[in-house]
Amino acid sequence: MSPAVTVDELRRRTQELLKAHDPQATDRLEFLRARFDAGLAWVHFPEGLGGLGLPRAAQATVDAELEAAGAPDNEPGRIGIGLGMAAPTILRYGTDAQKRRFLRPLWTGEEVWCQLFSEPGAGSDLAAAGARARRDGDDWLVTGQKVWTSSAHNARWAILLTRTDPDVPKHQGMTYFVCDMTDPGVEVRPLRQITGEAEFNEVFLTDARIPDTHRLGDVGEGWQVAQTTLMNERVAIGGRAAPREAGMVGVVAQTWRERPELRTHELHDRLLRLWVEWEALRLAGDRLRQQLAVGAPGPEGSAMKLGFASLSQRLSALEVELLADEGLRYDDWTLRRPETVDFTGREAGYRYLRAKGNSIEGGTSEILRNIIAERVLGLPSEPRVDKDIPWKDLPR
Amino acid sequence: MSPAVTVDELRRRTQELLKAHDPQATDRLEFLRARFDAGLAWVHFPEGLGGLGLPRAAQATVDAELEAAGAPDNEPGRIGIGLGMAAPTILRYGTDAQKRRFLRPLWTGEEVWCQLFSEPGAGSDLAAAGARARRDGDDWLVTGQKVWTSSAHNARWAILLTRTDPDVPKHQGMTYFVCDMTDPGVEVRPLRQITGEAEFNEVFLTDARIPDTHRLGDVGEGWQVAQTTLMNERVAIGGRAAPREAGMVGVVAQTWRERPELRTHELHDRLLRLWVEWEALRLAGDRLRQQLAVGAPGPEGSAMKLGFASLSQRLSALEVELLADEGLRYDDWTLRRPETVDFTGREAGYRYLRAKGNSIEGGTSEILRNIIAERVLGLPSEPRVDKDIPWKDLPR
Amino acid sequence: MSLLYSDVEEDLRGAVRSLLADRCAPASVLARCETGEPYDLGLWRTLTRELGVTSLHVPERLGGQGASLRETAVVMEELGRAVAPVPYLGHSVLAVGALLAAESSVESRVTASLVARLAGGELIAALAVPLSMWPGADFPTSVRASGDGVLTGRASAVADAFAADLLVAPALGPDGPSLYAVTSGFAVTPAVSLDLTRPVADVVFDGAAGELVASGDAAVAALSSALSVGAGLLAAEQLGVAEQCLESTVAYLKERRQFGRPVGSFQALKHRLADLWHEIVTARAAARHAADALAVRDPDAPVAVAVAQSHCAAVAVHAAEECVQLHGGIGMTWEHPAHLWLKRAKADEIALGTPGRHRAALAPLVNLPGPS
Amino acid sequence: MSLLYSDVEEDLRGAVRSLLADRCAPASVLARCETGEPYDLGLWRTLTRELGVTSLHVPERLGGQGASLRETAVVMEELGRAVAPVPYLGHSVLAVGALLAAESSVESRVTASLVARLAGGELIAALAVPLSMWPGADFPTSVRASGDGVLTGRASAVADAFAADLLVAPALGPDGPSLYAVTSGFAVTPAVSLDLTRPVADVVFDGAAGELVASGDAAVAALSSALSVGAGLLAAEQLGVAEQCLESTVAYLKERRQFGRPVGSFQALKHRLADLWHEIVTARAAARHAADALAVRDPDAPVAVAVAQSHCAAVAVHAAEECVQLHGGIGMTWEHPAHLWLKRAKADEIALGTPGRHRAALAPLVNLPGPS
Repeated sequence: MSPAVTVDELRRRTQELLKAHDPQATDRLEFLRARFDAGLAWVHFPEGLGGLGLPRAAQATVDAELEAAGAPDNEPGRIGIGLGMAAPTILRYGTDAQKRRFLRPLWTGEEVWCQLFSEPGAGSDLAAAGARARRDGDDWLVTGQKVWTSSAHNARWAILLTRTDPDVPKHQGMTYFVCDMTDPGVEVRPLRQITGEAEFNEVFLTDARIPDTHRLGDVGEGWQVAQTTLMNERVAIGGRAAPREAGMVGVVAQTWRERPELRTHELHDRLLRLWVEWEALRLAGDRLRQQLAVGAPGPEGSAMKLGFASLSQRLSALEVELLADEGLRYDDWTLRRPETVDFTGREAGYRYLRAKGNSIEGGTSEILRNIIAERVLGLPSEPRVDKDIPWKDLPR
Repeated sequence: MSPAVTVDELRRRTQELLKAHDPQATDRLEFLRARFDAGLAWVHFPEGLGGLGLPRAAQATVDAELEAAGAPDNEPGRIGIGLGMAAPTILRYGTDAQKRRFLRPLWTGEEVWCQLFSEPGAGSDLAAAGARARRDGDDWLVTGQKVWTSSAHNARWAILLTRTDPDVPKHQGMTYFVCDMTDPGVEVRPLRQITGEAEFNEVFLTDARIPDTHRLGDVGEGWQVAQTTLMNERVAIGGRAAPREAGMVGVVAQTWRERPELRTHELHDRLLRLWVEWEALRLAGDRLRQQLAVGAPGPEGSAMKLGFASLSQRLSALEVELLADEGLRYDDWTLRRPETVDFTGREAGYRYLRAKGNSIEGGTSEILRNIIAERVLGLPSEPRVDKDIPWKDLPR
Repeated sequence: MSLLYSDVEEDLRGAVRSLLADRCAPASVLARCETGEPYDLGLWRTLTRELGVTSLHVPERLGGQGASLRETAVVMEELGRAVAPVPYLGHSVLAVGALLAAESSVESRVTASLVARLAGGELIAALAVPLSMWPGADFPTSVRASGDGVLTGRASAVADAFAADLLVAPALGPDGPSLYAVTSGFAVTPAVSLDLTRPVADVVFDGAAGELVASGDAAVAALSSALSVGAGLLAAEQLGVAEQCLESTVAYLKERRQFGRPVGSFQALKHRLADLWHEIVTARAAARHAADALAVRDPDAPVAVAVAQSHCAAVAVHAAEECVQLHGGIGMTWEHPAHLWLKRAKADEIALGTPGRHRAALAPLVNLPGPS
Repeated sequence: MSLLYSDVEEDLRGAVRSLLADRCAPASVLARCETGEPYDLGLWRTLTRELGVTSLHVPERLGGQGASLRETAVVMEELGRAVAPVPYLGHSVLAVGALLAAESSVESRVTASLVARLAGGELIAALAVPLSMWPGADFPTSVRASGDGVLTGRASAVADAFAADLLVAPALGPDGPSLYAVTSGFAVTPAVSLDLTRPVADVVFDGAAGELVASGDAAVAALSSALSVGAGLLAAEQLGVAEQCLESTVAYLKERRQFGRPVGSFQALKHRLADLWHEIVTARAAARHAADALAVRDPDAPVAVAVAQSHCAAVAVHAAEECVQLHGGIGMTWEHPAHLWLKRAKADEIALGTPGRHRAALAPLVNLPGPS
């Protein structure tokens, strides 16, 4: 911890907040705002922006004190994109005015954020995105289609990646904006998934108007800005702590324990194999967190997501097979729009189908393997045919 | 069968051969020569070259009659490269003089053949081979190094792929020869393998002299000629008939049956999985042969080699694990130079190590997957950086 | 034993495939599966009356075409490719399969007219056992029959029961295992099914009047035979699903571009598809072998079925999973048919015995016993 | 519980690695392994006397350094990377492990001076059980002891016995299971071993005079503890082998060119190596966890050992098999060290219990029972 603020001092400030705003007697939002203003929202953010400029690890002290006092949280599951992706990007690339405008309601959850990056023609190849932004006086007008947008129907703001210059190679002609989701040029349509529900959306932009003051980073610098967003997405996925048997393995182990009549020798060894792999992955996660705590982050985060996806898929597949008769059934195909997603929720069939997305969303497993091979192992990149061609001339 | 010669006629000719040259009373070589001259060596070859111009399938009739009469065979295991690779290439590209000179002693086994294709720097990328052939009057002088040559120390002749023009792209500057292995410019050194034995050789060529009359195909046409050789190699590997449990699966099943005390539930299901996969592969081989018999050869030959390698490796790996205590032992590390190779011979440790070569020799499994993906599935090729560059300028 | 497709079989395949191309496009299959009419009975009528798919392996003396299970297997392949919403498995393979097996026993009570009506497609039948039941499972005891053939009890997760006019129902009667034909007195409740294109349903017999078609050993043998035929021919369906998944994925990857290249030119994907193609080549041989062995009543048929079902089930699931993954985001959408194939493949893995069950059944047949 | 390597551990690693780089290059390892001196006793002396690797986890009161099994595990990693031909597993992990466990029992007969001589490297010891023996196996009965400690019998495939001056031998005495220290009266015959760099040997006791070091439950517990420590620390060795294989393959593929490109730029190979790296990341965490759990005598240690050994054994074999395959022809040659790593990985898979044995041991510990 920085010498400026000791653990004791941090506890003291937290207790002061609690004294000034008794959680039992204070409106939830009011408490969250006060917490933000006290610099106890995310202590690693700068002072005045919800933080105290401390190391990330110091947050645990604050959270523990507040939890003990029964203080409300900001429902991180509901506002994950804002917290995990928009906030670090705004912090790094935003103007002072932008930071002051956006970060407080983002953190308190008053304003939900979503992410407008992927397009039907630009998934793994995000740098090929073509949603076109054209200058119009002090504003920009954006037209294009985005996809795989969770929370779009609840969101007040979006982080948006656009094409501002089609005449230069693809990585150079992009610009990054904050987009107002209430603009009349923004239309949100639910995108139904193989699970039956519509967790994501398609977003159609038709001359959506964005003031230039809502640009993040320079014109043409959108790709670099997006890297910050994506890096934080991957860290977020790999960073969660978990006790033994947390997650999909616990669900399947539970079924195994409760249903002795379904067991076979074959499934037994398969389950044990997966249990071992999951436990090893969990330990790798622990190790990663210990590395982060001593300031030596390793590249293991990519391994976490890769392993999580593969194991979740194999475990949920095994559960459906184990259940046999019941595995032939499904709980509900009704089109719904859930606010949050629980990979281990509902029944076996749902878990099996939902897990298929784990190796696609947030970077496919194929892209992760490329990244590991090149950035971690230092293997040479493949011959590239799209680096030096103007975006508009790329074969499609 | 061609209407020209019926099965009965073929039987009659075979009985005539047997009458004129009683196998019990005739010198082995004399009998084989007589068989060749009667056109009963490989009936699908032309008349005068050991055949009768019949479909390949007609051979079975001859072989059955001869076997019943106790006639000697030409030890195909010992002369496989001559029969499977050199002969079809000579037949397709050889001059009349070459065919008459080489095919008869090749078939009778009087002259053993080997193959000088691979080089230390050109394995999967055979077209990059650099053994340099330079014109010298009516001869060529060849200098370079070849590797993975089985039978080189017994061979009288070799089929040899050389570089005659380094100034054109790699596929265009190659020429194909028959090389005299007794030439003083040819040196053969055993190449020891991970099994301890030296089944293969390195061959060093130092101004090895080859008359131009031993060239197969035109100067610069070597790559196309080599394709004929390689295609026949792959067919040969995929074409063998096999009863259930023939090969590696039978060996491991036998161990399983004889050693009940070693069995565990886990190994049981693994063995059953491999047994099923092997049986399915065997049936695919049957199906391939049925397709060939009705003249509709499919691309399944590549699948056969891919599956054979993978299953042989997994089965032999399982056997070593099953044997546990005994799996820690090996039969013999002595450097030997076997004349033939038996993948299922010797003990479990040998089989495990030898099987590792099955996915490398005769085209790696990686190259086979490329071939399947592009030629069978029609997937686009990768960007090529080496197609249009003169061979001498290729990065090495 | 021919592992190839005969010209007649290829003609049959062509006719079925071309009909399905017309009448069973993925979008229409998808549109149907959430309606109250999950089965396309119009398509079914054309398949039965014009193409005669339900009478192929029924002997001529019973009103069939006297072809064999090889031809029926070809139909299964094609219906599998299209995940066609028709009750072919339940009707032609399982229910008719049970009746034909019962009919072949010495004391058969199966009437030729009943078989003929089913073969002609006049009635739709289903076999009232859970779809997950495997050939070696114990005779079911959840339905009881009284001495005068009144059935009471239930069968859950029955394939194609929702479309059925007639149920072939195993029941425990006063004289032991029996098989009844039942046309009324049962209630069918469709279940919310993982496989949208072959929904299962729960059946309740509440004093249904059944016509006895086999009893004792003959009933046990008939049920086991039907399940064995079902498992063997399901392998053909799985082959069809796998082929569909591979072809669709290859076509998509040839077209889809990322990083300025067709995605199908990326070597890691090419190798995975080559491996999948390899699996399908072996699955095709195994499925053909099983169909042929069943067709000629080869004593080796139980081995052939166990090999085919355990292998093809896994190949179909693998193909469908790769299909979803390699389609990327689009493969996760409801609009793309990949999920229909995935759900069929996954349900088929359970249907008529999981791969593990079939391997366990194989072990004694090929003298590979487990630990004692 | 720290899963990281401390600075002290990293210093130790650096010292061992740099010594091995000097004295244990692949060519010299290969040259040695077919001679009559498969162990490099010169290197062993340097390791024991200068780096003190044999005394790390021995308590100070017994002449050791009072470090822990965590440090010993780091040495195992490095010796594994180099497949160093030294008897560290048999001596420091198994034999000393058994004596330390026996010493900790209330009625210990282990003398401090014996342990001190072993810790200092004055004598080399081995544990006279088959290398394939797993922690939960029955106490061996192939050696019998008389009332006055005379041993008769045999132990086959014993690791590092060929180098040993002293054997720690489990034997069945008149009072049941016992553990003896034996320095003479036994014959050691080296076996032709799959693992060229850790040959096993067969031991025959023909009236050998043994010194009793534990008996009854204490003997059983000491043996079991040694095997458990062995299995847990073998995971560290397996990690080292796997890392070596991956690094060597990556280096080769960066350099080797085919088709005008570095072979390492081909995506199919890149993805396989990325998967292998992922496996090694998880293996490292599991191995570290096991070493730490053993070091602090965590009650969870049996779970940690079963997880680490079953996981790391498979990862090491996979890494070595990929190493051979991706080196192509050169990986199949005797001259390239890939086969030394492959043979070590494959023998390690059997050593101290196969992965399947460890999963079976894990099942009751984590309440995942099999079918009844």
